Amino acid sequence: MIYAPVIVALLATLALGLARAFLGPTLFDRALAVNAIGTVAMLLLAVLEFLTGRPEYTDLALVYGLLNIVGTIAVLKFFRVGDLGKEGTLEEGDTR
Amino acid sequence: MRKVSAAVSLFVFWILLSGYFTPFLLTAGAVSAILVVAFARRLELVDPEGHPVDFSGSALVYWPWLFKEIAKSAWDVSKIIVDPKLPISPVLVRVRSTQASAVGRVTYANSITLTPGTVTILAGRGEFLVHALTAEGAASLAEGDMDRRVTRFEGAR
Amino acid sequence: MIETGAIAALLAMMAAVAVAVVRQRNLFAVVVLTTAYSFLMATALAALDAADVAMTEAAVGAGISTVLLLGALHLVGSLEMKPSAGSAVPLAIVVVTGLLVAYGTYGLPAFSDPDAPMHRHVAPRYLQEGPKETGVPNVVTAVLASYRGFDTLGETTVVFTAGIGVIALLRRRRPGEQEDKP
Amino acid sequence: MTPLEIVAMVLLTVGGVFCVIGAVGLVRMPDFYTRMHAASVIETLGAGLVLVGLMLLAGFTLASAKLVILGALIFFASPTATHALAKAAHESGLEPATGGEREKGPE
Repeated sequence: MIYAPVIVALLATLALGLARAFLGPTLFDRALAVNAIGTVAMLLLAVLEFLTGRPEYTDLALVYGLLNIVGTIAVLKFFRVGDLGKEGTLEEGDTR
Repeated sequence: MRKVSAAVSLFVFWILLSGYFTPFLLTAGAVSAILVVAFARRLELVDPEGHPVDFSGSALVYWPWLFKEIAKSAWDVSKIIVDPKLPISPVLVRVRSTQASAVGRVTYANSITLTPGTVTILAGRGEFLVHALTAEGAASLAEGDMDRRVTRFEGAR
Repeated sequence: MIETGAIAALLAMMAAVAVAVVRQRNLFAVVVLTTAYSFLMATALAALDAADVAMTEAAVGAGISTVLLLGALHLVGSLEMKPSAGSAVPLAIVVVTGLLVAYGTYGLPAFSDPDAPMHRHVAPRYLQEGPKETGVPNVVTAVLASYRGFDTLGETTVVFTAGIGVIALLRRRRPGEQEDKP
Repeated sequence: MTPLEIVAMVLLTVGGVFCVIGAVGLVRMPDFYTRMHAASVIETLGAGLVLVGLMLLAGFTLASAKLVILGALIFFASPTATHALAKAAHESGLEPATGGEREKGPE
């Protein structure tokens, strides 16, 4: 009862985010949408854990959060540098 | 000193995640925390940038203000999104940053990005390239209130 | 009730992602969509109370396999060729296999049936004796790390590799450190 | 329901509504750069309110502490990811749709 509205809202958010991930048009739009999907999945997971009475499993949501950023950075780094093994160009101070 | 504080934070993190207080598990946690710090030291990750504990005091002043700003601008952006006319006027602006250190600049750039309606695209020395959703958002950023607060945050260690 | 609805909605979205992945010709987009699929899958698994499987799905599906797929893309290029033959026969095979698998599930015990053979074999012993025999508070951890220790060693290797991947990705360059030119 | 649960439910629901608004923006906005602003509504106000609502329900427990860590993770990681996206898009030559004027100097 407490959780019903927020679960419905988060599921709707997931669906809308997926729509943007399908539509694109650029890779960045998709990566942005999937990043948002990761955040919302994390929230949904936390809520579901409270719903099933296991609030102590919130660690799982933490794993999602960490992987979400790793995935985003991996895709972007690959897109920019073309190879995950190489270092990005990061001179001291700069990013221009 | 920084190493001790890093190890203590990691140990507290372990306790929070585990939630068990048997001697074996507490010892295992302490040993893990110390090992991680030892390895991190070898990888040269425990430096002012990797574990910026010096800023904890001024963060307590800066963050509440930042939270308030985030809530305000998130509300503004939400109003724009639900408006049927979608009244946006996106602009790219250059914003001055007066922070001296890398941590200060990163804090300012991240604060801009966290506030809905403005995103830092490029963060250089002394100047950021910022994309703003509305011209008003860009103008209020150009007033430099946030910049001054971050500089104070950075200086007050 | 609401849990069942949420799981159904998640599964429907996963099906939509699967269709999008099949239709998409740009492999970059496919990798990104696969990540979304993994997040949805892991959430559905967590809603089904399989916390450890959800954790693995998130770590392997959204973490390491994204990185591996991107590595593969570096070698093969990122645009998929149009298939030369028509798709009618493969589609028919997939549909028939899917229906067979769905039919097969009717032979399984009902979901979370306490009298299912799986729950009457070694599970009671793990639940009752686990904490005493292994000294680990969490039953799943006791089974994975103690009763099935060798099995888990392989899994741990995967997680460890993912950790190394993280460090490699987020590593900072020191001032003065030379980048080796290709 | 106790008053606390009602407050938590309101926070959760409002947070969920902000998530939906952000996602609507993600679909409605005209180009990549404007969509980023919509996504950050999800990651700030949406996520923040949902987490605060859950914290109220958890009370002063380990679960609450984990939710605080979760919030801190979003607080530090999401701007980094957004900035990385923005920078990569900018460097790949994706032009933002601006209303005429570009790259004004600092006032």
